[in-house]
Amino acid sequence: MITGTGITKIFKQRGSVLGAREVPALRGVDFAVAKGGAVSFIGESGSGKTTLGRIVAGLETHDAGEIVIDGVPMSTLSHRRRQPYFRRIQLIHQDPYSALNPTRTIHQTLEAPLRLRARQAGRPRSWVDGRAAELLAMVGIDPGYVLPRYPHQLSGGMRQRVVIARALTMDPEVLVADEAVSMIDVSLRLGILALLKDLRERLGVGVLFITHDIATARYIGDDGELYVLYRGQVVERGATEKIISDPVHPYTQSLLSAIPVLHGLERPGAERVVPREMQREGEPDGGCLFARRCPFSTERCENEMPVLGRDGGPEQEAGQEGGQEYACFHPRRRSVIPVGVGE
Amino acid sequence: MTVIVNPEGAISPGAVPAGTTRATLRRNFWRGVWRVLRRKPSRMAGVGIVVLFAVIGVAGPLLYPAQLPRDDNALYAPPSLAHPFGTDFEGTDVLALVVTGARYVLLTGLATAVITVALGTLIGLVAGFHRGRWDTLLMRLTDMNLAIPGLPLLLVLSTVWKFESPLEMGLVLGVLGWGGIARAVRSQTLSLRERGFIEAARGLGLPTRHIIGRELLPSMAPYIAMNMLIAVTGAVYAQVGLFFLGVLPFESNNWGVMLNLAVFNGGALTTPAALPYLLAPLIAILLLTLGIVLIVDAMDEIFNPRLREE
Amino acid sequence: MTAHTAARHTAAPGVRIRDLTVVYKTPAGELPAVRGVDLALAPGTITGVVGESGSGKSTLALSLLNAVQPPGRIAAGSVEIDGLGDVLTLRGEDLRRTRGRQVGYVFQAAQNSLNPLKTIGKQLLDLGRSHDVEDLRGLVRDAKDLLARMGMDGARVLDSYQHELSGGMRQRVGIMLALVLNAKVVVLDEPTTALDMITQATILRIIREVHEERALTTLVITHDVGAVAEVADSLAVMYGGRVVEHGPVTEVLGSARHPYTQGLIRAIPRLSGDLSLARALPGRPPTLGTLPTQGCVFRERCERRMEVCETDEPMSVTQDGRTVACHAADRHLTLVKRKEEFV
Amino acid sequence: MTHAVPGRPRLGAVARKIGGHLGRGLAMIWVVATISFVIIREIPGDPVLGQYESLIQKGMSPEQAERATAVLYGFLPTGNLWQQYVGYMGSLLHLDLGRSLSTPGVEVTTLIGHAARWTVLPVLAGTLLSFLLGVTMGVYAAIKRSGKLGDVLALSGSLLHGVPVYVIGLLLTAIFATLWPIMPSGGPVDVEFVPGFNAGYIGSLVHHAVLPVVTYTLASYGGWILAMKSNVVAVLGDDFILAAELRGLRRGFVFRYLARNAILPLFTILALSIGMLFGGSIFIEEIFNYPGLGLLLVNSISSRDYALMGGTFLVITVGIVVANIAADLLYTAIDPRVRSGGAA
Amino acid sequence: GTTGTTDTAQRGGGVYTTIDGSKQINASAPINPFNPVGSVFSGYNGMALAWPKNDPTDPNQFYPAIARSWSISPDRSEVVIRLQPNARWSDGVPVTSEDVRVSIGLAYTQGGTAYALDPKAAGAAADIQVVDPKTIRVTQGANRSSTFLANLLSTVVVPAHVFGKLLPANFWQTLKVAQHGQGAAAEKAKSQITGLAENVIAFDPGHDVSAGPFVLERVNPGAALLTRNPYFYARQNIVPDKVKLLNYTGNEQIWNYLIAGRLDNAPFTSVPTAVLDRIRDAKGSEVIKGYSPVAVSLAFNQSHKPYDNVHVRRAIAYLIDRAQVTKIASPEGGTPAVTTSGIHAKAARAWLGDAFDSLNQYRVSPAKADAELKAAGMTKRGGHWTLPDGSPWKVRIHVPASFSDWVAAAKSITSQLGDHGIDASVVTAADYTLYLGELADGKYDLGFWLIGLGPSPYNIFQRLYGQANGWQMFGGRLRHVAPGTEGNWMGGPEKADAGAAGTVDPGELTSKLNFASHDEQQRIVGVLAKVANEQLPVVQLWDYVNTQFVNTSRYTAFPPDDDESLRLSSGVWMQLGMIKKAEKGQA
Ligand SMILES: Nc1ncnc2c1ncn2[C@@H]1O[C@H](COP(=O)(O)OP(=O)(O)OP(=O)(O)O)[C@@H](O)[C@H]1O
Ligand SMILES: Nc1ncnc2c1ncn2[C@@H]1O[C@H](COP(=O)(O)OP(=O)(O)OP(=O)(O)O)[C@@H](O)[C@H]1O
Ligand SMILES: [Mg+2]
Ligand SMILES: [Mg+2]
Repeated sequence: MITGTGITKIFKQRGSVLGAREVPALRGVDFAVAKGGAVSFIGESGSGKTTLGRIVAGLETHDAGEIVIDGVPMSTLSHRRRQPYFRRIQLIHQDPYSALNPTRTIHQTLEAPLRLRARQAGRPRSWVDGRAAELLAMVGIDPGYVLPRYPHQLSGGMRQRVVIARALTMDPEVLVADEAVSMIDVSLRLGILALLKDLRERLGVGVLFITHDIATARYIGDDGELYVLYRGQVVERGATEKIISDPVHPYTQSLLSAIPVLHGLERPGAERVVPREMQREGEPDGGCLFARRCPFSTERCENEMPVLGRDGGPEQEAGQEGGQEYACFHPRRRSVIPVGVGE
Repeated sequence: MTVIVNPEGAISPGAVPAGTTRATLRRNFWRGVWRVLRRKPSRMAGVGIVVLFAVIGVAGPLLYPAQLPRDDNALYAPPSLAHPFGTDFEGTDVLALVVTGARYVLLTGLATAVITVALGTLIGLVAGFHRGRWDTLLMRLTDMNLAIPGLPLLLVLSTVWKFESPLEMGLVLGVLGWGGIARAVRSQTLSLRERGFIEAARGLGLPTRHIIGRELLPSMAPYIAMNMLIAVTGAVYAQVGLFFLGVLPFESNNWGVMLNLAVFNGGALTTPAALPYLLAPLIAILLLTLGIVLIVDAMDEIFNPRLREE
Repeated sequence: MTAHTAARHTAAPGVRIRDLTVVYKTPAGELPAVRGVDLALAPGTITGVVGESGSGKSTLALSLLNAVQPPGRIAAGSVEIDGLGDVLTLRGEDLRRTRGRQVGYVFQAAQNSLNPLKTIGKQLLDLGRSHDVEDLRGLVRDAKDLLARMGMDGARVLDSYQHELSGGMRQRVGIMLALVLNAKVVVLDEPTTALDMITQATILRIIREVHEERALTTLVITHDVGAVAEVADSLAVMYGGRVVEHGPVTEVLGSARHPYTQGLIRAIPRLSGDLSLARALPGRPPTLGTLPTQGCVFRERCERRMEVCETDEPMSVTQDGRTVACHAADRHLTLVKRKEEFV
Repeated sequence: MTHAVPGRPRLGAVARKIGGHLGRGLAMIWVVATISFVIIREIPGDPVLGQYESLIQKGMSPEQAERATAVLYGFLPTGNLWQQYVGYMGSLLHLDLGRSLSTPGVEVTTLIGHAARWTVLPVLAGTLLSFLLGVTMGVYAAIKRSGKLGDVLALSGSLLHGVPVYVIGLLLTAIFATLWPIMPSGGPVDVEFVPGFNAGYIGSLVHHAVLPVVTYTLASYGGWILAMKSNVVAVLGDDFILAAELRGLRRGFVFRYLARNAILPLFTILALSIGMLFGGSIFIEEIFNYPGLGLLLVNSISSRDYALMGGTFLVITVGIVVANIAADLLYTAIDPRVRSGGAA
Repeated sequence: GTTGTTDTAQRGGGVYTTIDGSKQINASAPINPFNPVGSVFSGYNGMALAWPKNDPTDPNQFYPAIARSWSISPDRSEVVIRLQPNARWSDGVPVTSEDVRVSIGLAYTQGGTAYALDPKAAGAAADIQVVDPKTIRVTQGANRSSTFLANLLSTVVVPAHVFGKLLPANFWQTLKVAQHGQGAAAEKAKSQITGLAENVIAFDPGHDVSAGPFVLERVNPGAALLTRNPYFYARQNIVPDKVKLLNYTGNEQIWNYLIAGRLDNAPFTSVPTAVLDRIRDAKGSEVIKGYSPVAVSLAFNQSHKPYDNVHVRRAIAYLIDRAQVTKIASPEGGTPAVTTSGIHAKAARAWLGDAFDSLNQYRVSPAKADAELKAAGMTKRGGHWTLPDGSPWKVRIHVPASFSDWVAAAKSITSQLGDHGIDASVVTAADYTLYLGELADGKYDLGFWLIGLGPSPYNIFQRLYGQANGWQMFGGRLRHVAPGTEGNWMGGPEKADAGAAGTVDPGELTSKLNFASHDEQQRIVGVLAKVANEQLPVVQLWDYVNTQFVNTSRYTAFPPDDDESLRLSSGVWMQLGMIKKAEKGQA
């Protein structure tokens, strides 16, 4: 079980001509990933998804907030003592090409962490080879074929599976999958998503799934939770299916509206929401972060910042219905997602 | 196609494939190297030249008596069958001098290369990997190293320090010359560091030793190997040049001394008589450079598994 | 007043690709990346081409400008554009003039298609001079109009360097440069890859709108079926260098005939629908080296594989405006075409 | 629905950047000055004795030699190392490098100033020449890289890059000054011509500079061609070149895009190598007896002219430091990516 | 060729091209003879009172220059110098006694043999009197040196109207106090005078005022150009219109010039045979050989074992084939030393007469060497000689790397020693200054050392039994310091057995040479030569030959072989009326 409370990250861009510019990448994000659970983060480019994933995986420090792993607050531990905890959280990179060392065979790639594991657990060396094959079989590839090969000899899907297998060598509790399928061929995407789901179910591994394509979040598990990030802030959160079917925040709605419609199979949603402007770098804070782009923003939005799950506007129907929370003064359900032709 | 001829499914799942043991990998590596070299005849020539020099460096002095024979009546003799490159000022065979003098030159070159590359790589790696304060400190040091003009400093140093053994000489040349490599290795490290596989290794909690030794270094191997070879030529060049200028004290015979004596004692630039004496070490230097240049050409392919196996 | 404004309202040209074969020279010999492709782009329509990585989409697109880069070579076929004739026979200056002026090309990863050392405006002027535009002021005006049309401040963009623009902005600049000389045929190679959902939706909308305003014949190439479905009128599906299915987009998506198209559609993560029906395609997409030299390229991953698929390449059959190349799809047709040039 | 573009660099930021460079440069110069001070004071050897014996060696009578060297005693540095250091640093602040020992009574700065003239001229000419030649050939080698010509060009580059500069210098002297003496074998200009802007003087200047400049050129040409080739190959692989072609840009424009992007990184190397060559010209100046900084350093070392040695070494180093700063600033000036602080 | 062709056609004299071997031409240096690299070139625009002749034994032989004639009293106490009546500076001002006096005054600020401020210094001038505008009288102090005249005549004369202002008004008084005063006042006066040195050296008159045959027109970093001085007293002797002096940086540079036929005369350089042959092939090229009172030796550090043992030194002398060494190292510039006497063979014969032949010649003799080594307690094991204590004997011969002839000689010697089972190697020092420093510090066992610096016998033996061997002049008194201290690197014993002469102190004898009469000098030289021959502080390798090159295609009438003027510059030759225009002068 991993929980994060108030995770804040501010990048200081040094050397910039504008002097030390502060880029708030995360603004007090709370989340929890349970054993075997599935939590997805969606958001536009630059919304802070990757940063969050890296913080959770212990690859990046944060400026405020607390991460608690198995009940142990990480801020109380020294850097050294933290290591074993973070080892239980493994990051799966977006790019399976760069995630594997091109100069090492798959066998070598898997062997190193397994050795470490064997040493920790006092297992014999022979265990390593067996385990490598076992893990590869678990992620659905033929160890005999894959082990002696170099990454360039494998397809993208196979590579991503190897990456997952490598993450599994540490018997992780949580896998952080950052855009794990966006660089994989369409025909193979579902395979990886199914694998992650399968791992959740079989091994009880929690998955923190990061994507800008909400549709994929469904496939990690319909029992999952979805967080919508916008400029470092969670603007909406709830059960995945619930948010997809009943998004409340206009930003979530624009994200969902942006999903292309498969004409011929689907019709566009009746109330597609299109943001008024494009995202801009270095926008000033103050008020609702989305106000400038929001088609429904009012003066209040410009000046006051809505807080997740607390501020319901006049149109609020159910502030926290089914655990769904949002940060908006004017929440309203809109049917934005495409509807299947047959339905 | 691939070395490991292994059509899909030929090996039953679960079995540990034979092709993964270290020995096999090593064998495959060398086979790959061989393949890369064979792709162009020039590379084979390069290897041939470098091997030849290596043999000369190791076994050269054994080919001749400790006291090289002199022919008192054949000072600066022209090339002949007995003396392919003629003789020197006291009638010693020039070829014998080149052969016996190679060890000093090559040893210095090698020592320099090892020290430059080791220092440069280490500093670059540490700076790039740890970033932060270490990086700043080490990079200032590197800037300094780069800003201090090597040859002039060597001239100044040569009056204080007696470079009595080739290793000492190599040490000095190496200590003066690591800056460029350090800077390049650092920037490579910085960019590799952002690559997923390094981050993954860190996430897996693999020891830094492993990350640097097994993940970072092999990725930089072609670069490092290339620099190493280039450092050898650079060191030979600098060292022979210093001997040629006459600013380096010398005790034993080597190519630079030959150049110096040929030009300043024999008048090789003035009359053709001592020309073979001058040309022999020059040709040796050129040949060594050529060999190394030809091999450098293959480095990328040798260390990149994809190019190697193609 | 100038040629390019006068030409604005001429009719969109049609494009006919016939029996196009493009080969790449590899250590294993010359291998076809595009093989025997027949494709007609109806005047004034948007044709989408989808296919996975390596299916030959970019190669096909480059062929339209006779710009296949070495070690590639157009081995056979013709590309007829109304009013231009066969582009593949053009050489030298004629070819250069065609590019940009008659056929606009928006580059794959348009983010990198701009010279980093020159402002956009200067690059625009270079373009104008290269095509002997006399009224450069008019050109700049047109460019500003186009940029404004796409929601940007033209003057500032023209004064910017590439690195000062975001990905979505660069993409739009790329589109502007393709259109500013009033080209009537526009090829867009992966116009939305690496953009997030909302930006992608915006770009797609712009493509559609500009297409209609300027009466273009447009070819959109992408690996994302959704993106194509959103904008295209007709859809061609590529696999292993062949167009395996082609027809109006709603029909191809609504009732796919080729097993690959069917599998592909099933493999797309959707926002709604039954999760259990979704399935990845088994196997992996072919690369040049693993393409079978005879028989159907898709057979290894095909669930409707037959014996004839091993030996004979299915011929494209056109019926009711739809083209399919599959033995299983047109079992009643006995026309079998054997191709052995590349065996 | 307008879209803003991020702002341009501000003047203050550029000034800060320059300031930072200067600060670091000064720190570096201080360190180098200290190092050179320490090394140089530790050099063994007595300048008076050396001068005396070498005059005798040249055939002067002992009495004469004694008379000629007696004056040198007055120029020997006095005081302990620390006092000398403080004095040295103090006078450095006034840009005073002290007085020469081997040319008694003459300011070191004067000597260095005279020598620098002779170094700058051929170094600049040689570097620019080799730069132009190497860059042009590099483009050619890159474009023809799969052909024989490309191979030959690249190999010639590698070889020339690998061949020591003194080998080139020696061979050139042997051929053009000895075997076929059409070039003067040393010195910077024939003394018979009245210095100034007249044909004879300039002609003689050029005539004497030909061999050194050609040597410089040949020696650094290899580096340029190799660097340019690899840059061009890299840029050729960049999408924007293909994009420019696909937009139907004239070959000239495409070529300019290519060249400018490929040359850009070389400009900094150019600045650096001009800095470097001040020190690296020792061999050339020695071989052609060209009275530049390198030769000055060599001579000062053998005559144990402490002040001159330290001064020359320092000036050479400062040249490099300045070149470093210039290279950085140059890069900032010509690369818009760096200029505005964005990611390159 | 030179570009003097047009000049030749117009004015007839042409450009005479040569090299000043004694200094680097330095464009930044002032036109000032007191500056060691100043642009004043002896014999061209620099004039001494007289020019020394190349005599093997007598240092007091001179050709007249600014001084037309001179006389010295029998007790050497007084010298009267009469100046050239027609001598004028290049600006037309006559050369007078005052010029000489100012020159001498300036010389005092610099220190130096004849003009030492120390009243006890040997051979110091005590008083200078201007007798009339063309006559001057100089008296010598108490310690009357045999080389006083020579030192005096070598005085460089500068124009008082240019350099005079360097001397403060009360200079001559101060000088008197310094020379004859007592205590603090004298010390203060001394320091006032030496305090002028820097100013004098740094003084740059801006343009040249010369009393010589030429005036400096221009200096470049690599060359100096001089034109004829119309006021030179013997201008009728001077043929060339201009003289071009080229820089001297390395021998090979001179070789190249010579082969190209560009030099009319080049000073002494060592030349490999092959190069000499090519130089001879150049049109008009000729080689003049003459006496050069210098020899080179292999010197032992006798405070290092086993070189403290005379048998070891003798063994090495017996093993070195000096002819072979000379042939390899300096075939044209040297003649193999006949024996080791400390004196150049030509001077030795003049000093010693038949006694020279009775010296041990140390002809190559492995047998004798073996015997000497055995006598020294050495043993030969496995073909290699080992030290008496059984440890290996490694002979390391040090030479400066920049002297290629010495390097070659040392290599040749090690080869010869190696042939006889002595493990020998050459170690070079980076440069000559370093070499000398380390040599003086006693860091070397064996090193190369110049000896026989004639013609003054004191200078000859001072190289063997002077400071380097522990004998120092201190406050006018001789003392001996222990080996390994204060620059005593030769480390020889204080007393030596001189056979018939009994036990002598060679240092003391050497210092006596300074003041002794000629006969006394002859006796002492005999003793010292014998001691040097038997004790072998050094092994004399070869005597240098002054090899000069001239080219007769433009100018002729150069001095012949062995001429007394051979070590002087071409400018002096011209003054002496030698050099004439060649008949078919062409460049
Ligand atoms: N190392 C860094 N230094 C400075 N700023 C950074 C750094 N990494 C990220 N940022 C900034 O932090 C913000 C969040 O970035 P992050 O990469 O987490 O976004 P993301 O949601 O993953 O976007 P994408 O969808 O493009 O991957 C962005 O504005 C980014 O520019
Ligand atoms: N320069 C080349 N040399 C060799 N093969 C090439 C080259 N360029 C492309 N290919 C091959 O040709 C085939 C088609 O490539 P193409 O770039 O057209 O595919 P694509 O459909 O555009 O793929 P992507 O979606 O990755 O852009 C691929 O198998 C590719 O490996
Ligand atoms: Mg991200
Ligand atoms: Mg593509």
